[in-house]
Amino acid sequence: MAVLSYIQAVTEALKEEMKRDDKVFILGEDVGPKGGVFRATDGLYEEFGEERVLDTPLAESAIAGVGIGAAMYGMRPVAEMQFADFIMPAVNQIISEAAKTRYRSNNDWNCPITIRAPYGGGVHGALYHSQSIEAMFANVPGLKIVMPSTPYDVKGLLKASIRDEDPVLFLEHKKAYRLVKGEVPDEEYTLPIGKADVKKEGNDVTVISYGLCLHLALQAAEKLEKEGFSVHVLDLRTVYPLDKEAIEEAASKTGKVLLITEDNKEGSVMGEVAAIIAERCLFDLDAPVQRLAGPDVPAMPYAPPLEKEFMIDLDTIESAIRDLAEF
Amino acid sequence: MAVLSYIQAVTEALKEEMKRDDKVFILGEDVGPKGGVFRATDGLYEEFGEERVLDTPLAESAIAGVGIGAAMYGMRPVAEMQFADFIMPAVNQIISEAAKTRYRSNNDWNCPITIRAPYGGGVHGALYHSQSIEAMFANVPGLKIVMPSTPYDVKGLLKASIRDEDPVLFLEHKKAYRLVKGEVPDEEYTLPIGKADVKKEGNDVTVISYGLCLHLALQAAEKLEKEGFSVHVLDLRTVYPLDKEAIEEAASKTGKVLLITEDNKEGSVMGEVAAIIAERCLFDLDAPVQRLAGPDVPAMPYAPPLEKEFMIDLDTIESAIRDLAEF
Amino acid sequence: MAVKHEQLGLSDEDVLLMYEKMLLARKIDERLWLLNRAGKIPFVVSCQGQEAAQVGAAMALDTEIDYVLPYYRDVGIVLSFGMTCEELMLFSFARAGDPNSGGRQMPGHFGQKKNRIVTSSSPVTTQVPHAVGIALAAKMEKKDFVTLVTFGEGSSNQGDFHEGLNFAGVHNLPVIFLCENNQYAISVPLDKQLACERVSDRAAGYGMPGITVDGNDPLAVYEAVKQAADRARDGEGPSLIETTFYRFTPHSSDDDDSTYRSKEEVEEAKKNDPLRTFASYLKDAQILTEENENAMNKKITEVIDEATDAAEQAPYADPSSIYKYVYAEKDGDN
Amino acid sequence: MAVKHEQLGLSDEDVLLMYEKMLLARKIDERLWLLNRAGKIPFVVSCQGQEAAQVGAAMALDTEIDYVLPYYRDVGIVLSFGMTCEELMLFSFARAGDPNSGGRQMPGHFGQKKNRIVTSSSPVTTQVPHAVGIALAAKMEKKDFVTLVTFGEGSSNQGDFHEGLNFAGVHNLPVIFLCENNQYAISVPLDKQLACERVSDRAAGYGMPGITVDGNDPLAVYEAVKQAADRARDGEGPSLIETTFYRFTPHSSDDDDSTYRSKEEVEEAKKNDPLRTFASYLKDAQILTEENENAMNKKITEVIDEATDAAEQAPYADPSSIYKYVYAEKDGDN
Ligand SMILES: Cc1ncc(C[n+]2csc(CCOP(=O)(O)OP(=O)(O)O)c2C)c(N)n1
Ligand SMILES: Cc1ncc(C[n+]2csc(CCOP(=O)(O)OP(=O)(O)O)c2C)c(N)n1
Ligand SMILES: [Mg+2]
Ligand SMILES: [Mg+2]
Repeated sequence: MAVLSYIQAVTEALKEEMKRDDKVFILGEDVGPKGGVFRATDGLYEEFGEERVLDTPLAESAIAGVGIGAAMYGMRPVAEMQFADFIMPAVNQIISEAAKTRYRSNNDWNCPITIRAPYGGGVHGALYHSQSIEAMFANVPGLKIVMPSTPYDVKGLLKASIRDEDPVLFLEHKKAYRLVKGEVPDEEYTLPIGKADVKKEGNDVTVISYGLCLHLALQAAEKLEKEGFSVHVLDLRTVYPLDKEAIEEAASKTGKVLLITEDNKEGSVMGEVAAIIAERCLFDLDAPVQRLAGPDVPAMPYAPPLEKEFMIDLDTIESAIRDLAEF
Repeated sequence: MAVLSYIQAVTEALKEEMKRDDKVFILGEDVGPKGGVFRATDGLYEEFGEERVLDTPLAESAIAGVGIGAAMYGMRPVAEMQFADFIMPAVNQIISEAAKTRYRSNNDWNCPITIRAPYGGGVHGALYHSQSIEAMFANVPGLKIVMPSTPYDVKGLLKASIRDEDPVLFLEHKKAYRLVKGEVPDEEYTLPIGKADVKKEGNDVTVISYGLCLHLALQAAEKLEKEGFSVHVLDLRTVYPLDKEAIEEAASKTGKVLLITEDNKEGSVMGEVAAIIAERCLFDLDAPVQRLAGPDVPAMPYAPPLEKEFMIDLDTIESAIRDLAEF
Repeated sequence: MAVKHEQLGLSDEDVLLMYEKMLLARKIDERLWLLNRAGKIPFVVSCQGQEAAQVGAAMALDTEIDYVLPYYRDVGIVLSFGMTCEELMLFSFARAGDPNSGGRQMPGHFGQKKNRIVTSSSPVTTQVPHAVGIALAAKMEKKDFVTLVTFGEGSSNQGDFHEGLNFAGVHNLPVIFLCENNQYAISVPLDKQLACERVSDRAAGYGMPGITVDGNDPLAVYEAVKQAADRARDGEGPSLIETTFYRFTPHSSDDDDSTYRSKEEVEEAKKNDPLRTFASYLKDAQILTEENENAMNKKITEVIDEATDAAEQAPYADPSSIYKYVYAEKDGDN
Repeated sequence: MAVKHEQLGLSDEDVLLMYEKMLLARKIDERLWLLNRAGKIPFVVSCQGQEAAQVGAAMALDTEIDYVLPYYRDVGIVLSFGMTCEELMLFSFARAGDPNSGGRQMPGHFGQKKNRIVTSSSPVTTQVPHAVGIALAAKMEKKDFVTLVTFGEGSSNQGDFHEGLNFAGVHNLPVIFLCENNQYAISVPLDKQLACERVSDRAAGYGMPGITVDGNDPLAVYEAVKQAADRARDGEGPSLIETTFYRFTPHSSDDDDSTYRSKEEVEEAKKNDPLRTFASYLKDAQILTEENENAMNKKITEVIDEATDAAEQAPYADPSSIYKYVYAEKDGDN
């Protein structure tokens, strides 16, 4: 097993899928000679050539829309949105087109596109290079939204997304790119989209999270373990459609649930997770369902002390878990 | 008091605000001589002239974006999206621009635009003329989303939206336009944005809804009243940001909560409502928080029997309330 | 006079077929209005006035290999690409057998994979980038099919038009952008939609040729599209073709056009009805005779009658089917 | 030779001021890179190479009444519209006193109401429709100010460019669209961005005049913008002006341009550095002398030094302030 960074897992998955299937190609802004502004497509232009690693004009609706057309034809485009914040001009193509292709044609056509985008904050990206955007797509049947937390999950899920017969929005936490490292098997594998994953077993409190926050949750859990609190950590991995059974099971297991997301609190995907719990396992609960999230302000400011105020930190998570455990 | 239809209340509100304030103007597709495809702007072109009732080119991002520019300058644009489904090309302008104008400029600039759009189904509108789109905007701090159910609320809230110093998305249920009628005071009034409204007092079960479904809830409540069930009905009216206190109060009052929306279930605004309840008044609950919503399919099909299958009907609501009451 | 089609390499049979398709499109459309007024179908959106451009364009393509992304008025195009009259009726009646959507979509939202008619939605102009993507696939896969995409002149103001054409220009893709300019976008006339004189004036901004042709003349449209298709197949890239004519009906069965245009204006425009003018051309050339015209009319009426009956009697999809095909069905259904 | 500015009605003092602003913009930018490399500010996005176009354009406007919607490189424009060097430094240091955003936005996202510099965001080209909206307000309110909006050539491929220009064309609005074409959009060169030769080729599609001028010559830009502003004020509608030059720095302090262009290419382009060429022009005309040049340099260095010190010592906003100004504050704060 090799140790890869989160972004290396992205690059590896792309490379392997492009080798495996001629129909897989990449399109986006600066993905070619530059290898992407985060270098996620580093080396791919050199290996696969200009036609399969396409620098597009600066126009996200076209990146999505041209990709969608190619996917309808039978190609396997992987479109990159340079920052998740810049997916907004492509919303019509993603929601009205990609997500509804199969349904509206009564299964005659389908649209196997993967749209990758780096999201999330803590990188001095300010209001427009830090946002979490999953909630705006997490009410769109026909679409799947994958948000992995570890290099292992990144690689297995990105490969699965590319092979999926339907459109997948694949969101990568940009701060995790170089911060998060992990073991990745040398042999070929994929992971199932739509399945949450228990990242740590525990009995006192259940934490449900995804993306970068998941790591904070795990760190807090490790620390609290030493104080004698046993924390169960569920990684959603796919935030739409949610793995309802896994959520029910994890919540019921301890009866005390903390939901953590970096997104603004109101209207985040954690609202739906809480609703699922309130609907399915209310009587198993021993405490109100708690949520930790970003504040309801447009996004995180640039100045470091302001950005810090926005982000959830380890201490906050720790004390929220402790409070729940002692509830 | 005059009895107005839902759409007449829209037209009246527009007319009064245009009379009151020269800075108010309308822009959109077919809003001029035709008076709008639903005739919401009927007569306004004749009364206020071409400059204040502007037929725009067919381009929603420009309708929003030009309106936003005018609003930043100090005008009071009311932009019409012909169908809520067609707001998608304008998402970037609404979320990245209108909603963040004040915050990003540290209160130097603001953007008092109102964006009206007819949403909702049951009118043979099929996949792209029937959708509920509120959830995709219900995670956007800086924006307000108003969804009135009665002509009284329509008029008072639309006037308040136009006067609001910040951007408001004002969503009108297109089936309610001519179906729903109600009394509207002759004298001038506005209603507060951000406040839910108890449409019926009751003690056994709390129903929380908005828009057209609210009327189904009220009808079901009337019927069940005769069977001896007392139903409390809360109309959210503003679905973002939610009136958390009113939700908490309504849920706590009966301990049995049914949430109803026409939107697809997963990721609808009712997820957030359930989360607020699970967070704030879990121990007041006597039953799981129930949700009735559209199925998680892209949107309602065209063929009448298929459309009917999608829509929530009175019977379903009635039995859901009865089940809760008897829980 | 009637040598024009010969100069284009079209036989007398070709142009008769061209006329027959135009007429079939028109007659189907007229029937749909009758059915709508009789309360049998809830909605019609028309091709009337645009048949020459649609059929002329489609006949300039290779309907065996080329891809087409029609917009909602393109009855003439989908008929030419192999959709049958009965299938169109099933669509209008929203029956399970509708090949476009199984009754899920409103009429006009065409799509039929076996005929390379690409599935479409209601938000206008989204199909333009799709066509570019299919053309990109053709280039990558070294296939020599051409992709044709159509849209109204109002729709050419959407961002997706700009982004799509520019992408095709930069990557020199085999795609034809065909604007069907019928002078109105619902109620909004041309001069409130565009500040340029012609939609084709925009082509220069994307480094591709742009021309405007008389959309009432199917031969003029045929010629323009044929040239563009040849260019595309020869690796010379995309073209923008604007066809001009007049929308004879209200925007749709939900529209009342008397609020924004006069009856006189409509009547005046009908003098250039392509069915009338092309029929004269064919009659002058003695290709269309009283005899074959009668036979043609009779055949078309029969076809439409049968199709209408069949569609009316056909079942709706089962309500429980609405839960299907959100995603690929696990058990191999796709 | 040096009569050009006189023909344009500009005095010697005017052009000296023009040069001084260009130089100030350049020197501020150079200082920002030093501060970035020293780890004192996290991010720089540069105006280097574009100062002539920016200052030339701004000086052609009435900075007392006109509105401007600059993009992130427009240091030359905002300086001309009244933003001070110290304010720019406060912005780069993300301090509370930053008038653009109070330290909330990344540098380059300009906005200052009192100077009619309209607040801006990161997604490119969204400002284009805003400018059109402000011009629409001017028309409705019968004010005779002009609105200028700028954007890069890559950004001219966004749908908002198309929709915005068309809207302005149809409604004949007093707005100037100024493209700053620096040959690259991050790593992607012009020929991968646009299929047309000039961005200004697009103007015809919106029924407005379009020209391309040498953006290294502030007088050429001044002339073009002045004409467009006069037209706009006379009710003759919008214009598209493309200015061409070369981006001297990497895209931003986060970019390494060696992956996509050669040092030689950059060096070659620097031969046309507008600061150098305009200085020669002024020297030839004996407007810029050793004496006033030294004084100017000294003054600029002092201004920048002081601004840097002041900004560095200024406080950040209070963390608790992040909860403010999501909406209008109830208690009259807005
Ligand atoms: C994005 C979007 N906005 C609005 C509509 C509503 N709409 C349907 S057709 C139409 C007018 C289209 O005009 P044009 O492109 O000229 O085509 P025509 O109908 O005249 O053939 C409008 C506004 C839509 N379908 N999609
Ligand atoms: C909608 C959007 N997509 C992507 C980006 C990321 N981005 C920032 S600047 C830039 C290149 C802009 O190029 P150009 O318009 O030529 O302006 P320049 O930077 O060269 O002055 C890109 C792709 C963005 N800011 N907004
Ligand atoms: Mg039209
Ligand atoms: Mg550039």
